[in-house]
Amino acid sequence: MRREIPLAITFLIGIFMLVDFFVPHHAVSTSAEEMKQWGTIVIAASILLGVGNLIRVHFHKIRRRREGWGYSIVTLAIMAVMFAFGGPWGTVEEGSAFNWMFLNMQVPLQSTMFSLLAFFIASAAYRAFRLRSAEASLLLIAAIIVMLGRVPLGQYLTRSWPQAIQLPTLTEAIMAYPNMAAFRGILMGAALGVMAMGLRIILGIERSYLGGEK
Amino acid sequence: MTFIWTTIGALLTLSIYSFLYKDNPFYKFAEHLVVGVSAGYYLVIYYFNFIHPNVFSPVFLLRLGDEPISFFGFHWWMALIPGVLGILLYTRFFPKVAWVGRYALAVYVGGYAGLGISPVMQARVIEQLRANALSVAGVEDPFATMTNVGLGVVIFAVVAYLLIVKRNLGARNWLGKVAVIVVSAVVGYAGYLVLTLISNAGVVSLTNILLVVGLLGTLTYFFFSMKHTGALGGLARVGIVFLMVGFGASFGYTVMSRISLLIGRVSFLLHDWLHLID
Amino acid sequence: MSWAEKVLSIDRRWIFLAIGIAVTIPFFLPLGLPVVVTPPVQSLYDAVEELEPNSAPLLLSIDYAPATLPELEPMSMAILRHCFRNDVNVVVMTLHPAGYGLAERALLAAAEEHDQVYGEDYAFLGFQPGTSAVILGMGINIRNVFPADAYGVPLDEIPIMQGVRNYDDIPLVISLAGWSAAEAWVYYAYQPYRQRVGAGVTAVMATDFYPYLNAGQLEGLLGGMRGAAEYEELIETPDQGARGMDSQSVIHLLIIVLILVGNIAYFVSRKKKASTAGAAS
Amino acid sequence: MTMKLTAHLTLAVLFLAAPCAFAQDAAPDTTALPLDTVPPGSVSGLTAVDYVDNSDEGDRIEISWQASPDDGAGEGDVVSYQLWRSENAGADWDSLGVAGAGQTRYLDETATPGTEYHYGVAAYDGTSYSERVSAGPVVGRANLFQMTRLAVLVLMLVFFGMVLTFTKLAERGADLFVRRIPGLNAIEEAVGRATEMGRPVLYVPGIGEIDNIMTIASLTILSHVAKITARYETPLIVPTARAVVMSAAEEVVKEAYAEEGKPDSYNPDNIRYLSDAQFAFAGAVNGIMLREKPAANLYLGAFWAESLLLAETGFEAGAIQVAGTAMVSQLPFFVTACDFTLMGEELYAASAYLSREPKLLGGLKGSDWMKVLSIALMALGVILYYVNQESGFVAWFFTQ
Repeated sequence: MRREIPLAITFLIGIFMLVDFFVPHHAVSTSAEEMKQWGTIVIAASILLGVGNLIRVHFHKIRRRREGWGYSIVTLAIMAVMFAFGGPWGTVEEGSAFNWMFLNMQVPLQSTMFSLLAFFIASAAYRAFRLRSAEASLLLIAAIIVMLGRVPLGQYLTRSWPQAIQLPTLTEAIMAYPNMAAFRGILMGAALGVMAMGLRIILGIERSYLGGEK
Repeated sequence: MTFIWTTIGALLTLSIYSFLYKDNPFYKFAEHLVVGVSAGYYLVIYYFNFIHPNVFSPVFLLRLGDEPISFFGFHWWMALIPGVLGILLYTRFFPKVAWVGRYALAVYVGGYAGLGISPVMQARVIEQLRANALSVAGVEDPFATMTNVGLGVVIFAVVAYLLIVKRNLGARNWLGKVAVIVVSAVVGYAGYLVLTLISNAGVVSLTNILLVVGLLGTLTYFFFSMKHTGALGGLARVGIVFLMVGFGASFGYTVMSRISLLIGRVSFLLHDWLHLID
Repeated sequence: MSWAEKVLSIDRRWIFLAIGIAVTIPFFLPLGLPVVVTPPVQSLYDAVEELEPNSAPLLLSIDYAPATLPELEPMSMAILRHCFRNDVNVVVMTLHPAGYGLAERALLAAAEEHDQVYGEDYAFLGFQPGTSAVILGMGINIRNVFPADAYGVPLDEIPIMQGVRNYDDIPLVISLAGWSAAEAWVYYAYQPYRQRVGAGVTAVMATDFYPYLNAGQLEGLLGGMRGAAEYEELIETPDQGARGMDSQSVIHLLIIVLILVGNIAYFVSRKKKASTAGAAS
Repeated sequence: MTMKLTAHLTLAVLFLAAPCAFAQDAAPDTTALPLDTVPPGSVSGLTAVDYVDNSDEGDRIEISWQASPDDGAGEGDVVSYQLWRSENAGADWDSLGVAGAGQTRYLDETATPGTEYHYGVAAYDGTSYSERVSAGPVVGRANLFQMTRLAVLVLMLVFFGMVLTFTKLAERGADLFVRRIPGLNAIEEAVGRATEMGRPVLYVPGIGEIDNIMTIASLTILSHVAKITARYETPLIVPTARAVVMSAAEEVVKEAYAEEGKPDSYNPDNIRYLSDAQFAFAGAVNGIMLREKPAANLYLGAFWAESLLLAETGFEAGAIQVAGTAMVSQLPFFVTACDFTLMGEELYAASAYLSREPKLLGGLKGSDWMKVLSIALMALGVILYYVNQESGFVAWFFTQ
């Protein structure tokens, strides 16, 4: 029972959403619309689960004085402060403390973390792009052409060549043909994988995500 | 006030960059800070933007006798369903009723699995097939005239290499190899021109043929039901060639985006914080 | 250890340092290389250029989060400037929970530059969660999803929103996103409603969008900072996008030089190994 | 879509033009301009059909026609089309609306479901109307099927049929060949090496939500990996970016440890929710890699830009890395920075392959033959295009 009922629910809702795509009748589409909202709300409600786990892990670390427990205090304290500011004094309004903390702590930290990629992409390129084999050389040549063709410098270097072999043209051609063909292949293959998996979920064949076999 | 906040932002930025040298207390501090800040942020945002307006307001305000607040245009009590489903997620802390939490997951995963299937079929399979076929039919091809000659020669040279030279000629026969490649490129290209002239649909674009061969090769690479030997193996190899060119190209294409981010941060440090540039 | 082996086993922190220096220099010594406009950008520009002034609004969905700000904010600024310069009405919304402040900031900045009036020339709907549901819902009636604007004013009281019911009354939607939101617009606005959709995405995502562009599911596409720079070129207002392109040129060149040096070192060291091996046997 | 807009504009133009017309009427014989007394040519091919939209309430009828010969050609003086509607088989015409010159379609959004209507259209040149052409009857209904999506339905059913057939075959014990997926053994090797070195295994299930099919495929693989780590008592760290994924991962790992008879080795502190924020998550995982020094990093699931941040840091920390994702844009980075990468569909195939459950293989075989069918369809479309551009299949395949 404990397993059958959830699987039956999965089946019914899955089929209903699947059918919604083909049935334009407003009764179906409005109910499907409604159910989509449920999903977002369930996800929003789950956030406490995550935060609870975060608190537990860091709390254990502090209590057992494990290495780096001081930093755990930072995490828990700043979370509490952020939450306290966010609750009573408004969230995203311009000028609220919550907004200030968001704009001046979360934004710079996240975007700086993201920008580390500029360095990593250079080191990865340096390390990986070697003419070791035929395939590796294709990777390298395509990368170099596109890298040059993307920037004004590439345009500048080949400005007097015939249009057909100027770097920006070549770049566009590589992106539009070999790249597109390859990615379309991956896209189609992956789409079939998604559909097969979706069918398995709806039919209850795939159920590892529910956990607990019993 | 602004300067203080900007300075905090700048110091945190520098703390993250210190990671490039090595892991250090500044980075650890920044890392733990950002985890805490974002946890608090999402807690607040999820509550005030999702739960409060969509569950609490419709359910409780109505009971207090206020004007009914619609739940996306539906009866207020509909809001109870996701509310209850959300609460069910927490039954996992009570082992005896933990299984009830699966209902919430079942609704969510089942719904989205069903929702995803048909649009994926339409947008990722049918539309892509159609677009590929359209290109082959030469309906639209901005590059056809520009790159056709060059690409045509290259394609036929590669085909000649793969089919004739690689299999039949010894390692040292350089002159023979070059001759075969040149001759087959010329003959192949001439044949292509004849084909174009007799076809009733106008110019068959070679670049578009690349799309077909590439798609065919890539799909073959992802064909799991047979061993990749013989002709199938050859096609799969063509697929790998396309995949590698594609990966190289998108790697190169991405560099720009990543540098953009760094430019954004450097601009923040030099302009917003230090006012060194305008 | 030969020089080639040294080069091959170089501490990657030297590469990091080189990148850091290379990105900073153009801020002080601009190169000013010209930007060439590519067809996907041109077609998006044309689609915006064709919009009727003071008529049905452009719906701009500013769906980016802070992380992709440097690439996508120049796009919002360029598109908003373009619209406001042509007196095209603009309605802005966001599908990303962190996008609210960023969308508002870009909109207000551009509106102030062009002396536009809230409600008469532009409106801000704010944020609604549930990406696909929001997009689909707006196809039936925008008011179901956004009963009021971001400031709580009912849509019917906003002059430019009067008579705007669903996608039938919106000539063009542009989504600027660093995640799958732009794709969602294709799936849930173009596919079911045939709503014309344009997109601005990060350079890395642009690759994924070529198939949609090619299949006619997208009107036009801005890819990364370069896309923004091209758009700036088209509206003749060079700004953040254009400035960034110089740094881009320098770093791209640097990475290519690094790859070449790495390969030369690789071949030299392999040759040496081969010849010493030969001597030993 | 631009229809209504054009209709509004036309109305505006007519409104503005009215005073001029009036002025002309007031002074009929002083101008040399002859009044246009020739009515424009009438429209042809008028059709009125029940319009099917995504939330169909049966209140929309789509009217379309071929332009008047004087619209943009001939005399070129058509300014608009007037539309009428009748509930009474062509009598009692009520004015319905106006479509601008050049328009050949109008959407009546005010129909009462279930009522029979006739529609009439006439071209207007500013002074006179053409003959009214009518069509009907037509009834607006809330439809139960979207005909334009028939192809999607058919192909989907064909696909499902193949999947289910192969699943049935597998259940009956038919020997379904599936070739080895390169890189799959790498997962087991990586875990094995971590065990030898006495260091933990890091398993990142991506940052997708649980509704993402990649995440679900990843959880299936996680269950397999957890069984191996349980067997060897190697710590398994699973950082997640979504609370629901965390709780699902907890279930999966706990379950795997129980199945291997090692429920006590399961450490709940190792299944961690870090942050919903993408780069806060990436930063924290980087911290785990440097401080807890896992010897094997497995990245399987939906990844966005954090892919290279993780893979480069992991490389620098000296771990064996295996990645798998169907995110096309991130594959190049995993391919360059990891030891093995499961590309696209291989991720889904891997989850079926690893479980060795015959039922799951059905999906894989079904996908394979769907690929063959897709290619055949495309080839057919292209060949028919070159043979006969007018054929029905070509028209269907290349339009919409």
